[in-house]
Amino acid sequence: MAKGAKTPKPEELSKIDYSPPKTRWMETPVEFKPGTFCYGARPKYLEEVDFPNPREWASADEDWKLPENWKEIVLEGMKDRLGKYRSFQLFMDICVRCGACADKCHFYIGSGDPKNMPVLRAELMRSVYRKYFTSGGKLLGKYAGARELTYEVFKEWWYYYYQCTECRRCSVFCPYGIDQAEITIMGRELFNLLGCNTDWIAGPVANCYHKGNHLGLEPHTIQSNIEMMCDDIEEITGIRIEPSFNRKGAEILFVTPSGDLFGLPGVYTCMGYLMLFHELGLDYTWSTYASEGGNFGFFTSNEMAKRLHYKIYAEAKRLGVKYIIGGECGHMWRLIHQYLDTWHGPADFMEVPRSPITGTVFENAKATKMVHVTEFTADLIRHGKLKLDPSRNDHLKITFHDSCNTSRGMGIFEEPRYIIQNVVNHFYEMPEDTIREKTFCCGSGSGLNAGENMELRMRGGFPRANAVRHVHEKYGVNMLANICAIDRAALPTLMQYWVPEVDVCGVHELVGNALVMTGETERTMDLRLEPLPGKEDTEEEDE
Amino acid sequence: MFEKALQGRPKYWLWILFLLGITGAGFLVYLQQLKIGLGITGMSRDVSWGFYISQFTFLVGVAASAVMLVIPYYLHDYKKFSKIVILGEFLAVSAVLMCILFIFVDMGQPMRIFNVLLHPTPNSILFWDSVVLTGYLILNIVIGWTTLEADRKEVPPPQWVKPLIYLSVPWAVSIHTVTAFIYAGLPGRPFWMTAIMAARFLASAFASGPAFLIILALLIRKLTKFDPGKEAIQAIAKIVAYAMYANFFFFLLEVFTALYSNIPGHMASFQYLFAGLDGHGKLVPLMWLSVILAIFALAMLVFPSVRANETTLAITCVAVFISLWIDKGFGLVIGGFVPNPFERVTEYWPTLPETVISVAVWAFGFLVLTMLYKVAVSVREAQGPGESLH
Amino acid sequence: MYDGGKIIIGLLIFLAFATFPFYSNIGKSVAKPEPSLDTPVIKALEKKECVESKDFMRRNHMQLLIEWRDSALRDAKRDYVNSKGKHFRISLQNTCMKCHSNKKKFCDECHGYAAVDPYCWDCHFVKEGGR
Amino acid sequence: MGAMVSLVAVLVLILIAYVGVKVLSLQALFGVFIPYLAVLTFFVGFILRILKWARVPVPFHIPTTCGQQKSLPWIHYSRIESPAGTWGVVVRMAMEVLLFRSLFRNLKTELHDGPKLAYGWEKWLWLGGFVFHWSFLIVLLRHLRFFTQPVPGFVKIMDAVDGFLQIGSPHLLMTGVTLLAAVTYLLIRRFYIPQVRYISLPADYFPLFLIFGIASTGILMRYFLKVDIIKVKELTLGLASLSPKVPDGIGAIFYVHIFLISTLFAYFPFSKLVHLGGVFLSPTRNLANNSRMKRHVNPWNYPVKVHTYEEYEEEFRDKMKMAGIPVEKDEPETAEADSEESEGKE
Amino acid sequence: MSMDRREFLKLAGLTCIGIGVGGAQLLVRSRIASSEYAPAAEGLQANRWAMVIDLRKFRTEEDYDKLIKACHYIHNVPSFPDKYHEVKWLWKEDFEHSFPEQKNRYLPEGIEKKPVLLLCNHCSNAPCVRVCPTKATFKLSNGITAQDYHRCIGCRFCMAACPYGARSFNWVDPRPYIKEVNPEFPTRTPGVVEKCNFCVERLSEGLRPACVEASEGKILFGDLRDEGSEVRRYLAENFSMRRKPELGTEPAVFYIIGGGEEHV
Repeated sequence: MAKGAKTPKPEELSKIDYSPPKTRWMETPVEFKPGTFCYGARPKYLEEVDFPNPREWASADEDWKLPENWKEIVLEGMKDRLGKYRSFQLFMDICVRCGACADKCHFYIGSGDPKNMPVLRAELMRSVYRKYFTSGGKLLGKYAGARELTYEVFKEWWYYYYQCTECRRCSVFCPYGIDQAEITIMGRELFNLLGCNTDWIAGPVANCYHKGNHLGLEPHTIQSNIEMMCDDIEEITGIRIEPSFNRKGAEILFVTPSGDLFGLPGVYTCMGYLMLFHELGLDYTWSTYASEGGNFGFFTSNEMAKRLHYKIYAEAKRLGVKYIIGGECGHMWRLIHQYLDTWHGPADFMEVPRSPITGTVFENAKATKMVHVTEFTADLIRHGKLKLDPSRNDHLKITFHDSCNTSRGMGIFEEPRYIIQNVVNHFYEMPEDTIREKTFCCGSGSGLNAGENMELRMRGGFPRANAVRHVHEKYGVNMLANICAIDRAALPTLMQYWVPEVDVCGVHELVGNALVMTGETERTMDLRLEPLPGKEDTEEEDE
Repeated sequence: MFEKALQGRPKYWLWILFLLGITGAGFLVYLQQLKIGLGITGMSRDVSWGFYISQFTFLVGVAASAVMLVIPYYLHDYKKFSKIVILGEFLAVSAVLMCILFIFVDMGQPMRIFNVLLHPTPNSILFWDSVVLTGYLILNIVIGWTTLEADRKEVPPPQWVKPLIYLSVPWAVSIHTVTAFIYAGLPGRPFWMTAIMAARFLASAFASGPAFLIILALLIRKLTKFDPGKEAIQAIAKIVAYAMYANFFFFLLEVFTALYSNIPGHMASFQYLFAGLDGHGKLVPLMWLSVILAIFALAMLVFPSVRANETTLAITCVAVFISLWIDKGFGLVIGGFVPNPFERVTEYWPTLPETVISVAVWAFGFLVLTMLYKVAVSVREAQGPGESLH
Repeated sequence: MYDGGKIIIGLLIFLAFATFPFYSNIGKSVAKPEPSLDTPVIKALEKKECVESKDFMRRNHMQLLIEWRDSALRDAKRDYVNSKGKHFRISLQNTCMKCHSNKKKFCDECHGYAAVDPYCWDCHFVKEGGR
Repeated sequence: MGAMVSLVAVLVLILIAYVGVKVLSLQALFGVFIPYLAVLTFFVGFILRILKWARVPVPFHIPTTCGQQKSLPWIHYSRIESPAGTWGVVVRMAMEVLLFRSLFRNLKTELHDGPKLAYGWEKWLWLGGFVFHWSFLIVLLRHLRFFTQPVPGFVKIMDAVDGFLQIGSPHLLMTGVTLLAAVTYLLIRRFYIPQVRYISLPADYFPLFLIFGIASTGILMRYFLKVDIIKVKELTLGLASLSPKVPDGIGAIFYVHIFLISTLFAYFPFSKLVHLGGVFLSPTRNLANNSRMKRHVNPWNYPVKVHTYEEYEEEFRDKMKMAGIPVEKDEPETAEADSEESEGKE
Repeated sequence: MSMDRREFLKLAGLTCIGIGVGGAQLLVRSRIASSEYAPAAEGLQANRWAMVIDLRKFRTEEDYDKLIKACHYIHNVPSFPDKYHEVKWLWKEDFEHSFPEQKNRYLPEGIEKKPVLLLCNHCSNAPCVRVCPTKATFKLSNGITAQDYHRCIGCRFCMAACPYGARSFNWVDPRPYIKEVNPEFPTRTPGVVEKCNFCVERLSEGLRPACVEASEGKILFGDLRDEGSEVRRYLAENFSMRRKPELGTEPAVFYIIGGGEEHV
């Protein structure tokens, strides 16, 4: 599928020039560099979700086939949003351009393009804001840092607001907490008013809306995918797991990103969930309707995101579950944590989550009624409810990548680490300025993990990969654990490019490996059906 | 990197709060001194410098001792010191800070402190002392911080620190030499007017500072996951041994010159310190304690096996440190003022407020030391092999 | 979510602080300082003139005093020849304060008004306050 | 260009005041009218600006979490960086406003050979900002001695501590020097750091030059050019008590000083300087990280078109039944396609 | 842009230099009025002031105390009950301790315990001037070792350096300890060092030092460089001593000891 430009070799790509161009940024026109942007959305996807202006277009085209009154629509849209989001209005007004955010952005670090400094990326829009919404800008023009909204400017927005993964790292360092993600979100909302989206985002949105998940898996496919995982689990452990689907009366609904249902290495994580829940005897069900935790709608507009996330609560209500457990996912959790209840709550048809195994009441989820699976598992381990054999992960040297959304939009740091420390023997942290709240994005978040923008992705992921390489060289780390489906989809490519020796896994894959299940046969393979260390010979003998 | 000093377990914060408490108490007493004057101390017209200045003198030595790690590591490429040279540099930083504070609290008109710079007076040794001390402080902060930072980033330190490091070697010698010159150049104070004053200062500095460093290194190993290294500690112990012998030798030279020459003015201070003069002998027990501790330490240091055992080494280092602290932090300064130019004896003993302020300055020094060491140790811990979480 | 209440309270607190100079003064009329020249020595002068012009002294007396101090003490030059060629003996206590023997009514009047607290009097005596 | 424009603007302002007073003798204009106008503009503008922000809702609860969330009781959570309650937020905001917490986190990203990225120590911006703002505040409060009579004790104490060092006469006030030094640093970094130079607008240079002008005219006036401070206070106190009078013979430097300050006041509400108020309202900082514990309401929440389960089952019922997945409507006949779009709740 | 920048930097640099120079001037001393400073016309002038104390003429306690009283009154020298806080400009000390290096035995009767009048020696090579880090103690062109209380930082280096114990420090506020105030002369603030100033303020008024005046001829005062001066003539005629001459400080206070005359 990746028919974009040829991606330069790591050695070339890592020669990054940070000196700004000679021309001032307002006079530096945007250049659509192949390999750094995504294809425009196909009309069928837009039609499916009633988005405006569906048409055939390409982002490299001169003419984007915008409606006549595109400028009015954009400005009207801006005005509307300035009145709806204090963050947007405030962040347009109070930036002092101190530059603290500049070298915090992974795209700036990886590309050296000054318009990827969060401050300047925001100025792209602020300059227009000043021109049309402030008296100073109207009066003084460019002396007040204001400029007209032109076709060029609009394209520039599009180009750079799809070079931001909404990771919020800049916001951590900003003295006023200005969050470029908020501005990028607004920018993308404006594009969608004109039908300008990327194909890679619009497709999953349409799928998710219609079929329940980004990948467009239909109910029977979901079921058969999980059955196949159960087959593998049986091969590994000798235990047959029979999960239920759309079962009414279950205590718990389990929602995870569809990436875990299909594709590697997501399915291994999914196998981990299956084994864990089976071992616990958890009264839970999967849903084929609410079969997506993630939400690409968030990368188009707030409204679309809300439309997609509707299914989770609706399904929980229909099935009559007491509460919901959510799988390992990044933006899914940003939305559940910070948006879901506001969109679709109150969820008073459910009960405050309480672990049936340990009795722990998850007070922190008492309103939203959704528990993160690592919270759930960490609690189990803490209470000694799991029999674990970390030596089964001894062939792995693990480091943990904090996903941007769960880090800076939720604050989940200790739970996954606690689990990892209990299920593996070799765990090494990456340098401290690249983890936790200062973690670096995989470079492909917010719908950027397409194939045609590979160079951009490798650039954006450079800081993360560089930190992984550091621990790889220092400690021999060979596995990068994370709790995000986008990470599991995007990081293998990134690792392949920068640190080929390192593989990627979800935390619950490690749990699945270490979990000693009742009645299991002696394990000779890990969840990837690869022989466990020291078991290579026995495996051959068995055959 | 500095954030490291602001993160720690409750015990760390308890210690920090403890030091802050003492510093705060001392500050309050200092405000009293500022209001009333230095009259709240035990100093007098005759003994016009007391505990403050003697602490300053002693601590200059501790500060200068960093060079004993810098020379082997940077000039002789002695790799064993690679991890702890920072401990020496940061010790120097906090020691110099204490020096500056001790001078500050000793000033009658601290609000005019900038007069030293506004009216620079090159013929005054005190002017040069302020120059070398400030310079040494800056050198050590810059060198220590930059090299540690480079270590943390695991990149080679920037080129420009190298010349600074080389500069810091003679500079360290200079701070103690200049401090010795404060005393050694005064007419009419025979006890101080000796050509080997600077040499003696350096010898005692290279014993007391490294001895203190050994104690700190052993403490760090006990309290943190950073091990400064057995071999490094042993190497420092050797330095302590040689320096202590040199120091004692120099001391004996002084005693010989004074007593054998039989010049009354030269003998008087020794008499006062070790035997009492005209019925005054407040310092005699202390001085003998210092001598006994010194002899004990010398006896211990001479045996490699005693040095090799870290328990006995620690005890010896404590003995060295206390002995030299009494010698320089008490005897040297007070002894120079007694008897006075009229050959009369006015005795000195620090008062309670004076002691509280002095302890507070020490506490502040330890506060800075703790925080700097916390930073250094955190960086070392993060580098070290092993699992990085509890 | 607006948090309007909190914002208004915050704004009021800000205004309470920021407008302090206004409401603390409004309706008050503070008499401007009138340093008194009513001393026997000045009265006896036929021409009531200080070492330099009144305007100059109002602006610059503090610096002139420093110059006087350094000249007298450090250069042993204790004679001041003013811009009109008139000679004065340099002495705060014995020249300035001879005329302005009423420190309270002269010096303090303005110093108090401008909230400055020079440390001259820590050492130098004032006749009226002398003990 | 931005720098030049701003510098010229400030120089012109200085010239206007100088000419206005020296040549045109417009003391009353520069000493009374313009300051009143400026202060009025400041207050009205600032209040309106805050109210403008206040009128816009915070629809979603979006704090940037810089520390561990509050979850399981045995996990130590970060009460300040990821506060779950009001007090945590108050402390977080206090640290942000008073200590510039976020800026203290600043790093310098460096690309070394390898390639190897390293993250260096960079506290200069924090230090510069910290010294600048605190010095400015203290300088501002010290000026209360011109606007109050009797002068409150805290102002006198501030003055005494600030002038602790006995340098010159009148005593050098340290914050004046630190303010000037800090503003100079902030200016210089805008020139020397290529990235910062690239993003800097006239609106960034102008306030810096203006404040530089204010601080240096203040220092000039206090130590070098000298004005009759008693007359100055007569004027300022007159302003404060709303009974303005303009004493004769105050030096032009004073009018330049007060004109620059008036400009700053008047410029304030229309510039980036409103970050003074904005920092308190930033939704990524002033909200508690309790979004799953407490319900937050979006005032403009509106119903959206959704794809209901019924529609979903309608489409996939056969496939579901074949796979043995339970369905709601188990009738064999395919229901008349009820294609009517159903509206979601709300 | 870069041109502008260079230009600007130049300007900024000049401004900074301007402020720096201005500041330095302020600190050093700047003349503000078109005025001149000159030595007082009526003042006594000399190239090297010196003093000869003829101890032979001091017979009673009163002979000493009168002088001390005059000096201490005129200069508002406090008298502290606490020996530790003593401030002395002019005081007496017995011969034995005044000239401790003169360990001569078998001196004429009474000499050993005979009080000697002590004060600052106003040395030519004054160690106190050498060590002072702020030039608060300095030499005037007339040889007087002067002390600027406004500049003294109270480090007391001079006290350690003075081999004559001539310097006193204000350990506490002296004012409460001044029995009788001379309103013509200032007091000192706590935290500064002080000593005899050879009555430099009186010299400028054409008066001789207070002790000289009060001594009624027992102390001579004059220009050491002037061969015809009274002091030079007196020194040429009498055997004199100076304190600790071996230190090379060149004191300007000479003592005529004499011997055998009746003592107190």
